[in-house]
Amino acid sequence: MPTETQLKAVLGGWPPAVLNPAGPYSEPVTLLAWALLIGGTVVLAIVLAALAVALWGAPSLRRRLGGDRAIWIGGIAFPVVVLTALLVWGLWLTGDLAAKAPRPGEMRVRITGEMWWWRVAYLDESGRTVIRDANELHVPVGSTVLLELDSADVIHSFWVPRLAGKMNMIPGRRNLLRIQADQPGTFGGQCAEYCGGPHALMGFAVVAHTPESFDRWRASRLAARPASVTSRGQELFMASGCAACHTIAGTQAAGLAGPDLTHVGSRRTLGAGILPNNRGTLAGWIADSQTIKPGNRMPNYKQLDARELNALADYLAGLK
Amino acid sequence: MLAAAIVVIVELAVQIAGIQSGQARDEPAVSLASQSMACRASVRRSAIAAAEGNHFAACAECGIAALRPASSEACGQEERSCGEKSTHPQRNHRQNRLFPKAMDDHRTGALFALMAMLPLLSACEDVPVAPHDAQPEAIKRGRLAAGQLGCGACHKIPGIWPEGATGPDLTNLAERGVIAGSLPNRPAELTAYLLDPPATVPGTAMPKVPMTRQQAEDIAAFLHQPDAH
Amino acid sequence: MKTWAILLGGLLVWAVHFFGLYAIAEFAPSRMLTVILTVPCLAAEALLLIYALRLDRDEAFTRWRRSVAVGGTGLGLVAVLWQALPPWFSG
Amino acid sequence: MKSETGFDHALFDRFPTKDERPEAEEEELKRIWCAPKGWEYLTVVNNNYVGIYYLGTAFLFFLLAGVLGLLMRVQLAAPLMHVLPQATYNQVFTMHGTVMMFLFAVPMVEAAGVLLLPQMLAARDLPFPRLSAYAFWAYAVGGLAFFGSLFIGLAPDGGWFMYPPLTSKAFSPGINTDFWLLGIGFIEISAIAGAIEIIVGVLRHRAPGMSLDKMPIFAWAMLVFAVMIVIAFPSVILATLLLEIERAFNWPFFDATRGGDPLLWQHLFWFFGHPEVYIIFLPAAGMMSMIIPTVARAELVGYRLIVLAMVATGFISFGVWAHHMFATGLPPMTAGFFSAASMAVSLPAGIQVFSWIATFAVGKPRFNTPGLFAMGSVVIFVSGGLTGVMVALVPFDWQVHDTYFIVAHLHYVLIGGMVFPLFAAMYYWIPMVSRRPLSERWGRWIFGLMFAGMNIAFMPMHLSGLMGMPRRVYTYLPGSGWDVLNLVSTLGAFMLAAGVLLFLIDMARNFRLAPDDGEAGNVFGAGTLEWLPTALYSTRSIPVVRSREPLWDDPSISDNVEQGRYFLPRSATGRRETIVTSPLLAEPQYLQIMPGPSFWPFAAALLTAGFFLALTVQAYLFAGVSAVLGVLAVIRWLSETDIRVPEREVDIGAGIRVPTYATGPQTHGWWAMTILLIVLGMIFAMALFGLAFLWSNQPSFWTKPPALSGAVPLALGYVAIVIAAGATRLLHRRGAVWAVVPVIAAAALAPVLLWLDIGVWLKTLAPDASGQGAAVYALLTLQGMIVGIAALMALYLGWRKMRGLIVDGASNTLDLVCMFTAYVGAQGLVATLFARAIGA
Repeated sequence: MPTETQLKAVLGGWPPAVLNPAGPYSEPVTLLAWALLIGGTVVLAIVLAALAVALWGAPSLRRRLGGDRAIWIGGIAFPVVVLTALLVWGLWLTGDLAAKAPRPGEMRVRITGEMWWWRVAYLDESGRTVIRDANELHVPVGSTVLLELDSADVIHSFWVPRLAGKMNMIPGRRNLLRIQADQPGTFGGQCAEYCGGPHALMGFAVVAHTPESFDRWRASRLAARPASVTSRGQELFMASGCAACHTIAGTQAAGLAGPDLTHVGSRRTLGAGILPNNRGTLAGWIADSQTIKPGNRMPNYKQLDARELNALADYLAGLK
Repeated sequence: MLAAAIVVIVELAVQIAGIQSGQARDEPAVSLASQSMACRASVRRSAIAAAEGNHFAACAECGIAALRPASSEACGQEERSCGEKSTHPQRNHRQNRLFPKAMDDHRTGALFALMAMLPLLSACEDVPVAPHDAQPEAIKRGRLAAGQLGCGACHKIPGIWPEGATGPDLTNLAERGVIAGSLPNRPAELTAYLLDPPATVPGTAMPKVPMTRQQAEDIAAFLHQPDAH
Repeated sequence: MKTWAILLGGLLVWAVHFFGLYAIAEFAPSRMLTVILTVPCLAAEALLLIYALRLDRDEAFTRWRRSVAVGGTGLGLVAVLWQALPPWFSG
Repeated sequence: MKSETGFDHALFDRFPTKDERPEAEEEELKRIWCAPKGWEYLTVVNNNYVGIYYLGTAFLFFLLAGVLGLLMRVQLAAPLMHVLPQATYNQVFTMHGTVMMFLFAVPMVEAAGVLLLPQMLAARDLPFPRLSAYAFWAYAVGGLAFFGSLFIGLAPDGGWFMYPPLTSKAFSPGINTDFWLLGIGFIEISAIAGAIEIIVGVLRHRAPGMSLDKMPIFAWAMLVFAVMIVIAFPSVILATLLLEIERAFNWPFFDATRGGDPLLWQHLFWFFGHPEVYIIFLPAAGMMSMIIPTVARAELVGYRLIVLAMVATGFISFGVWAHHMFATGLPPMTAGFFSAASMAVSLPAGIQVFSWIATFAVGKPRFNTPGLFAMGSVVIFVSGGLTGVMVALVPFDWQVHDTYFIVAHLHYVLIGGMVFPLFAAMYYWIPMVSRRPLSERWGRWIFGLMFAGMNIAFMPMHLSGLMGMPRRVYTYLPGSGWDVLNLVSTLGAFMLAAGVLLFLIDMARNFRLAPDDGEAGNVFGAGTLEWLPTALYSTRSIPVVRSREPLWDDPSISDNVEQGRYFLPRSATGRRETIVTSPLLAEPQYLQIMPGPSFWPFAAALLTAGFFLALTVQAYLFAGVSAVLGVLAVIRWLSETDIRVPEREVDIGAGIRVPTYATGPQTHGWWAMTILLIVLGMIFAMALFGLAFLWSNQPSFWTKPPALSGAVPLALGYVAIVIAAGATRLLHRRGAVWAVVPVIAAAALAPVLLWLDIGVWLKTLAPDASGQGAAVYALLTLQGMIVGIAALMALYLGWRKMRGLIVDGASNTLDLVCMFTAYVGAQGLVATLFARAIGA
């Protein structure tokens, strides 16, 4: 069950995510950010002091400030020195952080931006999909994960600030982003590139497990689902057309337009990071997702009567 | 009898609200893919519905449907709007306006009618609302729990996102005589109902949302807070 | 024309260098090409700077012309140097 | 001093003259430059009116876009507000950005240029008054129609940057996006027209003796501004054209599934979009550099460095566009170049800031309202500049890109760099056009509210950005920790708005337009020429400029100007006229006869607006009719230009005689045509870049183009066009009666060659087949457009020849038609060869 802290982790909070790194691909940037913020404040203070002197200072001070020399020092020499240092730092860090080809044995995940959710596919060494999921990413603590980012429709941007900077997801391209979490926990993210409609409601979460716990999670996802006992909810799922868009492994449902629901019951959130996930919210989402997330691509299913809705929510919540 | 009448009224209100919000919504943003899916869904359902004489369900492709069969007049209205929609399947008229009306007229009207009737009904039923002597902390905890559990997915509860329209509006719940159509509006009943709605009121649309007794009591306190909203 | 060339020379060299680099990066990324482009541009900036420093300053207009030219080539020199840095940090 | 044109500088010593000028001269000037009455307000072309119209309209858009900003702030004041529904919010933020950038900022500074430049340079008017009027009306009508789309829910909703594929037909099927393309179309036209006007005006209409080093710094700023428009706007002109073609005809420029590339749009858009920021900032910085010396009562310190800074900004700002694209997966090396250039561009800004501080330091600063706004601007702009340096660093940008940190940064830069200087400028220059200055007492309150409000509104956004709040979100969830920050921002925004509201009231109380006479005058004691006493004809006589602050250095200059003791104390030809001077040292060259008020620019603007609007709502018949009538209106207005007067030479004062008609490279018309051809050349170059870019990024979609050898006949044909155009001019100057024939024949040959070229391509590739096809046909489309214009010009030339208006060895009309036709040949040649060479 999501807790207060978990929801916050998904959606931001204090301390500022950018200044609260949780891995080696965000930590150096945080250091840079602090240097910039403090340095910037100091420079601003110097300029304000110079302005104050120019306006109210003693005549001798003002004379010193009032000439080409002050401009050469303050406007040219000083910035050139500072900016050269910053530029070198920035370039070095850029080269360091930019993800290149996958490393041997590295975990690879393809994340596809969709209007307005995230398709997640865990890949094996050869690039084949082994686990399908949506809107959250499970990673083991302490190892790097290479994300292959692409888009199915418009431009989105993948951003989990505590783990790494953002990277756009552009149709026709595959951008790489490397992340690593150094502590277990849930790290929130959100689409950062305006992608129309409910762009504001396109959240994401990275769940970092200890290696053992991650292995358990992975095994549970890979394990064959026991031959499913046909339930009223499953019947409804098939009969109502849900299967046209959604896949549930082990059933006839194999739609590809919407998120894979094979393990929907175990996901942290619903509607791409915007609602806690339980039977109640599932029912609400099915019946009237358009009020919750206006413009999303799932139509409302108000034709289901109370018992049907309950059964369907029960069934989905049970897909752990 | 009266309980049944209230159920009908509540559901009618919900339906009208749903219809209105469904129409005002930005339907074209729903993609081709999901439209075709919706069509597929409705083909089957409408076949079933036709067999059962359920006119509302036959209109399902509008994405607006009913929970129960209702008067044929209402259905006719539905069908008209269905027809209009289906002739412009890809219509892209954004209906948003710079200054949208705060609420659609029908919806307001229905809610108003509902509000107006409830005190009356409760007087008939003679079920006094128990004063909820809840602690402010419990109310605070309840607000938090309601948010965490996502009650807003179905209900309009001021301050709890996203003010869904599937379930009844819970604004000023304390002033109502009955809840869930048949239960007296008292803390204990409300708590019990929250913990397991289908077991308490068979046939309710509200699923059993996993929560602790403490959470249920807190939420009940939150929903009953006097000058809540 | 000559006056404009004097006034803008340093910055024109910067522009040639920048768009040259961009073309190299876009169409044929190579550290070698970057060097081949950068060295003559730096030399041109340096020569222009020396030329500008030796310009007349006998009257208001020529004094002004000289100082704009000196500043422009100086700035161009710094900017060209900066632009030559990235290939050494990102392979 | 060494002369530039052979003019003897010793002649300047004749001024001021000692003679008394007759009263009647001034009466005649008044008659010639008379004020409009009634309907004539629609036909005015004088910069005193057009400038004010322009300013007023641009300010109206500032208010409208500001209201949109407030609406957004209300929606975001708390999480999950229901003030604006999602789709409306998306339209509102798109319009806020678009209107502020395109309909307020650029026109506003252009308007300031139109109003102030002639006065500062002591010219009677700008070189092409009718073009100014046309540009204004097209902008005003088009802009208002564009804004109106908001009220019918058809406003664009793809963000002011309009990235495809979100804005392509597949994801934005409505006409909302087309409205954006329409609105931008207008501002493109008016910006280019204004830029031509300003470049020629600044370089050729300066008062005699105002050499480049004595030019007011604002004129320098406007010069760089206008040149930047000429280089930058073609990119967005092409981008909008391509997107509209993709939407209308399904040519996949930006569709990655068919060999287009969404990033092509981003390159084209930001190649315009970032220089745009400096396009907005430079004129405002120029205003600051005019206001601060007056406020400080001291000469501007570091004039030379500021000129350098502005020119350098103009250059380097073209090397920073991709810093908006750091998160698109640019190779680290490319990102590095842009990071370096982004650092470099902050140097000139630093130079200017320290120059201003130094000027305050040497002078005795006054804390009047313009002074306060200038000081506030320094503080805000420096803050924004510092965060700008931060985001120039790629790794930091990866974190804060597209968050509220950037929203804070850009508002600090634009409000500090443009809005505050603009308010300073309004307080400063309003006495120049109004009978009463604005209230100083109110001004302090307004400044206080705006300064505090601005900081309260935007400072917290730095933090909310660092806390993870992305841009362009219509709402956010509670518990994200952004609530308080957003509430504070909203309060600040209303404070800022309250300041603007007070300003409006103050304007209503005190602003009394007096373009004719009786302005409040030089209330701040400034030293530049715009503070000379003026009437509708500008100054009575045009002074000889001997220093940068003539009013400070020569206290008697105002009197002497008013008494007509300088150049052109009367109308030499009985028409509107001004002196054209040489570009470097401002030596008098010839007298330009100017066209007067006319209904036709107004009509042409209305018809242009009608054309674009009709296209947007797909009323093609109406669009066609508007287009034809619009072209006729333009030709009608042109037919009254290229004026010759009986006097070949006239006395412009103190016995100095100049010609009244000139031809060739020294004329203002030649300069304007050259600039126009640069604009067309830039559009074309951007299209070439597009083709090469798609080839390099989507090689798998490439089809082998037709053989280069097959293009030899076409190439020869295009060379022939260039030669024929050149020959026409030579023949004409030698006095050949039928000299117009070769150029008309060349204009007729151009469509034939294009037709043949299209025929070859149609056998290879369809325009909607791939990105390559789209880009190749885009080149051919561009060629088709200028071929059409060349044909119209040839017809016009023939018509003038028949009317006997092309006589003897000199005709500007003929020169310009030849230039344009030669360009058509050259562009055709390059298009033919380049399209076949890429990927061959």
